[in-house]
Amino acid sequence: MLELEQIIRTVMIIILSTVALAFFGIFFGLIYKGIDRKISAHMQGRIGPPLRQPFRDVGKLFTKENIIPENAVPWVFNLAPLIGLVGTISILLYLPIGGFQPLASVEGEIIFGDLILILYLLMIPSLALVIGGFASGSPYATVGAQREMATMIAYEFPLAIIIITVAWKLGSFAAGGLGVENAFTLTAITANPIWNAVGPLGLIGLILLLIVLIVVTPAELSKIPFDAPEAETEIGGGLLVEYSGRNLAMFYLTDAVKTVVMASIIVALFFPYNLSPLFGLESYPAYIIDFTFFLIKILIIIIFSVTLIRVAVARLKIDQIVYTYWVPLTLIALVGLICIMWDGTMMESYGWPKIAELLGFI
Amino acid sequence: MIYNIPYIAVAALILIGLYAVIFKRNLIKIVIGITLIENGVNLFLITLAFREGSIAPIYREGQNQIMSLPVPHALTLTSIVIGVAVLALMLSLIIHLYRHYNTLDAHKIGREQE
Amino acid sequence: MNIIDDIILHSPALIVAIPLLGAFLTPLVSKINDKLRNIFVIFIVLFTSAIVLLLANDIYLVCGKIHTYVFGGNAPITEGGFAIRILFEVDGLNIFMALIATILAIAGVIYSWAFMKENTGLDKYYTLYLLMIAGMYGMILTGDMFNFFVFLEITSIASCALIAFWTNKGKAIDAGFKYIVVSATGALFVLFAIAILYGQYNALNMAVLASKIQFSFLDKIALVILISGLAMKAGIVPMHMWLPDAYGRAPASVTLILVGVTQASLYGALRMIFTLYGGKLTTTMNQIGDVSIDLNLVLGIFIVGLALLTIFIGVLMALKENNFKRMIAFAAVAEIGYMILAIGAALTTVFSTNDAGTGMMALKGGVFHILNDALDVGLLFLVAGAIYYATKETSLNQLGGLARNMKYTTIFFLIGLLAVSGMPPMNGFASKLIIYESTYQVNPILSIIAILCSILLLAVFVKVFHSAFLGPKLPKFDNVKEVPKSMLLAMGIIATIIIFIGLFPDMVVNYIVQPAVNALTNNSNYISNVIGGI
Amino acid sequence: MSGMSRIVKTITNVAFPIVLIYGLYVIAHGHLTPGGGFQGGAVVASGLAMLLVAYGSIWVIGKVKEKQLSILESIGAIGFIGLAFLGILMVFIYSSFQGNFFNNFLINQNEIPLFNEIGAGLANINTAGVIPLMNFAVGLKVIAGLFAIVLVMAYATRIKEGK
Repeated sequence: MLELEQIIRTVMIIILSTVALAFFGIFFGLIYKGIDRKISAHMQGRIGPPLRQPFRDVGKLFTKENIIPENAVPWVFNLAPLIGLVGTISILLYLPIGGFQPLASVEGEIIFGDLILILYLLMIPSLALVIGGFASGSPYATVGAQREMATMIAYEFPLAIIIITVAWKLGSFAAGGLGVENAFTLTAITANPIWNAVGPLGLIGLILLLIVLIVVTPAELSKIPFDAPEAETEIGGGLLVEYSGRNLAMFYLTDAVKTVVMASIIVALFFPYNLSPLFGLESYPAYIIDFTFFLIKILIIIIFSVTLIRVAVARLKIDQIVYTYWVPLTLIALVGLICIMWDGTMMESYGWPKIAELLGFI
Repeated sequence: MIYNIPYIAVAALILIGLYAVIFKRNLIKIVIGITLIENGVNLFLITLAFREGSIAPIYREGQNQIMSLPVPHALTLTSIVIGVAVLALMLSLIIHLYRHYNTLDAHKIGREQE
Repeated sequence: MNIIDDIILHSPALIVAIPLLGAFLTPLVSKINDKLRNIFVIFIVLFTSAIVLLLANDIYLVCGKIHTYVFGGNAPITEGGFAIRILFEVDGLNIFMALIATILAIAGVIYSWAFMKENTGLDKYYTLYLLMIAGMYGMILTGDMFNFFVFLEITSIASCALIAFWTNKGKAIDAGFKYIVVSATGALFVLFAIAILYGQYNALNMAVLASKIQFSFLDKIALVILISGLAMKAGIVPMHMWLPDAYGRAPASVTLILVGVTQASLYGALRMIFTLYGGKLTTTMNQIGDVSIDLNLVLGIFIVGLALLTIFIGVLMALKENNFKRMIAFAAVAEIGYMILAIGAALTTVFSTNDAGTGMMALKGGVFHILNDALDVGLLFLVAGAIYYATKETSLNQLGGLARNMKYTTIFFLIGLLAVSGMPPMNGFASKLIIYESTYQVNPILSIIAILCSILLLAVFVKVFHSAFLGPKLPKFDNVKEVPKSMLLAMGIIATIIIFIGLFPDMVVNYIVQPAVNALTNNSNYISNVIGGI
Repeated sequence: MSGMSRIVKTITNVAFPIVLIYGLYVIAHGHLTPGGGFQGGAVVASGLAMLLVAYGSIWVIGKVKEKQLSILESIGAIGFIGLAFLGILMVFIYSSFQGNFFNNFLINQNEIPLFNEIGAGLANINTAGVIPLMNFAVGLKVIAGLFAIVLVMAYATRIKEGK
């Protein structure tokens, strides 16, 4: 009977922590949305709405009527927002939050929390948006959905290059790689910061990759200048034009959570450092300080990759978006990849040192 | 050298057959090409079976003599059987195609809009 | 000795013989009653499947077990040490492929009941159908080169006749003709290679050949001819021309089995490369001037190149295609590319001593993907067939708004869409993940292209989903109804398996895929099972 | 296709039985001499095709239906597979029997008197167990199958001419 009890306890813990994670995602997502709006308002010389404005928006939307347009396919139309929200929250399970390991990782056998899994899971909210848009049956929504699809294909190329490159650097045995096992898991990536593995040439490559990733983020989140799918002024909200009430609120929440998710991925890939080892803290104080530091890192990334770009630039046309990602950014990412590959060769054949060794970190 | 002539014939048959299959536009010629390849392969098998001074593998006749290998003969026979089936199938398809399109030109077949 | 043991003992023969017997009984049974014939055919297929499952259970019970069955005698090798008897040798890989064939056969037969109901000449249809299934099982289970060729041709002839089954359509006959030309040529290539090997080693049995093979110059030629012949049958670019036509024009239930036949050809290539030549590929170097070239690596890189080409062309052609079934067919071409990408990547490393782990993993992904691709593409074809059944329309420009009337079909399409484009939590993701995470070791670019093409595939199918199922109501489809239950059941079976594999990929990999990979990489076991006696 | 001239018909009348007998001989001696079910069947079928050419497809179709041929073909195939199956199923008759699919259960079986007494010689007709029987089955299948193919093709071209 003890085993049964244990199983029940494990299941309860998993359910509870999932709920907690969902709350965490939604709460901080909305807060970051508020901060984002506040900062952009200040940058434009406005006062801006208060921080809790997003909460109010969501609350209001939930009380409104849920209208299903005549041309829509009702069951697909209603299912899409739910899938989007669930899909986004499920990504959180695979991400290391602060000092905590990913929830879905099993002790001993860490095959979860996989980068490619996350890459694909990130597509689910976009896919839900696309299918929801197509299911609305409105021409604006159809145009928006097609644009979203095009954007998705566009940014997925550089994103794939970044992810494969990082994992290759960590996982491969050849060319100066670390030979880390399960190099695609976030657990392995956070345990072995990528900066430690590169030499001077690789450093340039990594910085290029980081820049590309930061430019990919607004497209992933459908923010200006890559928000052609939604484009209020042009196609009246695009994908979301027919959505209202609860469904719209769910898409709003999806967007908020996705912001946190994207920022957490950047943190995990490029800034996996924690403060607690620095102060020699353990147990609860360490959790608290790491978590706070994590929130700050996310905030900085959001400000850089969302707010600043969003305020500074105007919206691109869809063909410009596709061009941007397929030509310049892909080229930059490829240059980064080549730099990192050469870096390995240099280390192997000419004995170039690693940057971290030079600075005495490792 | 004289024993290599069958192999040269095999290569020639197969290459001519391939040429017909790839470059000819007439469906009947394509079928002829496939038959040529098949004959080439069959000839190859028969050639493998041959031993100098051997007789046909008939049990009663050849108890104390050298027989040519019976296994490749059996393989060739099977191959011929299959070839007949394939040939019949292809020709009947050609009949159908001709009835649909009134032509045997491979470039004019199956191009209609639906 | 009880009857179950008896059946297991004779199972390799029964798996092929029962559909064959059923095929020839079908014309007689259909003289009595049409419904009886359908039940009879379904019974035959289910009975065969039961035997396959029994055999599978028997093989998976003992690690590395190989079930050898000798036709017409008791010992694999006669007194003189001359292996002339036909052998069926069933190891982990064979039974893995047989399980795939089983799933496809069950779904196809159940699907046919309603799908083909309005056609005439169904006794011939079912005869050929069972013949095709028997040929597919034969190709998969046989351990004899020439027998492999015979079953290859049986399958080709049956499937060609079935592709051209709708003889009132010119394009269907054209597709059938193309198919028979390509597959006859491919099969003759295979026979030619078999003849070359026979001429050198005086054996047709795969295990005996594998033990004798020297990797001489002629053997290399034979390998190239074998691979090109089987590649024609498997639809690898640049020999893929027949595939979209054949897949697109055949009745959907036939296409399903055709997918299995394509996989069986791919299995043949795997068997030839790994088991027949595997022992020699490990150490083969070729001296050209001062440089020694690892032929194993050359072969692997060549296959990887073909694979990238296949993926690219499949995806790009799918992007611009307007016919529902042809589009799925091009996606199937791309999926084949994924398998051979993994196989090629595996070949470059699996036999090397220091980095065999990557190769094993890539091979695992490739073999696993054979299963997943058969299920995913099969399901999509069944859905396309269902749409054709309901609307008599295959052009995407003419379709629209079907999600309202055909709810279950829509859900099945959605499952197939996610699976074929490798989205979690479907099975396609599980195998593609393994492929990405192993091929990147060979070169990161491979993984990047694979991911990109998989996402393009997703875009293709979302477009299909939009234009066929969503969008405004079309007045001409007001009366469209959901397809009959038997078709839904067939799609449901495949969809359930897809989701099951997607949720528990570990289980499938450990219990089914791993034995197959072990069987591939360890050919000495295969050889010693036959010639261990002498 | 209508029939050909009287000369052709007469020659066919003479040649047909000879071809038929020769084909049947090849089938019956398949296990002893080169040949067998397929070759003999093909010979017989070519004789039938000769009949078809001489008398025309309409006349032949009046005598033989394609459906009957397909039944004959099925019977031939079932006979072949059935004999192969008997290799396994013999277990139920002789408990001591250990057989496989395609096992030649008639050879060296003392239990069946017919196949024990005759055929002591080296190349007698019944020395090969089930192989002659299988040859008969294959011969039947090939005769029916090939003739059906020729018949259907002749019939198909007839329709074309009528169009």
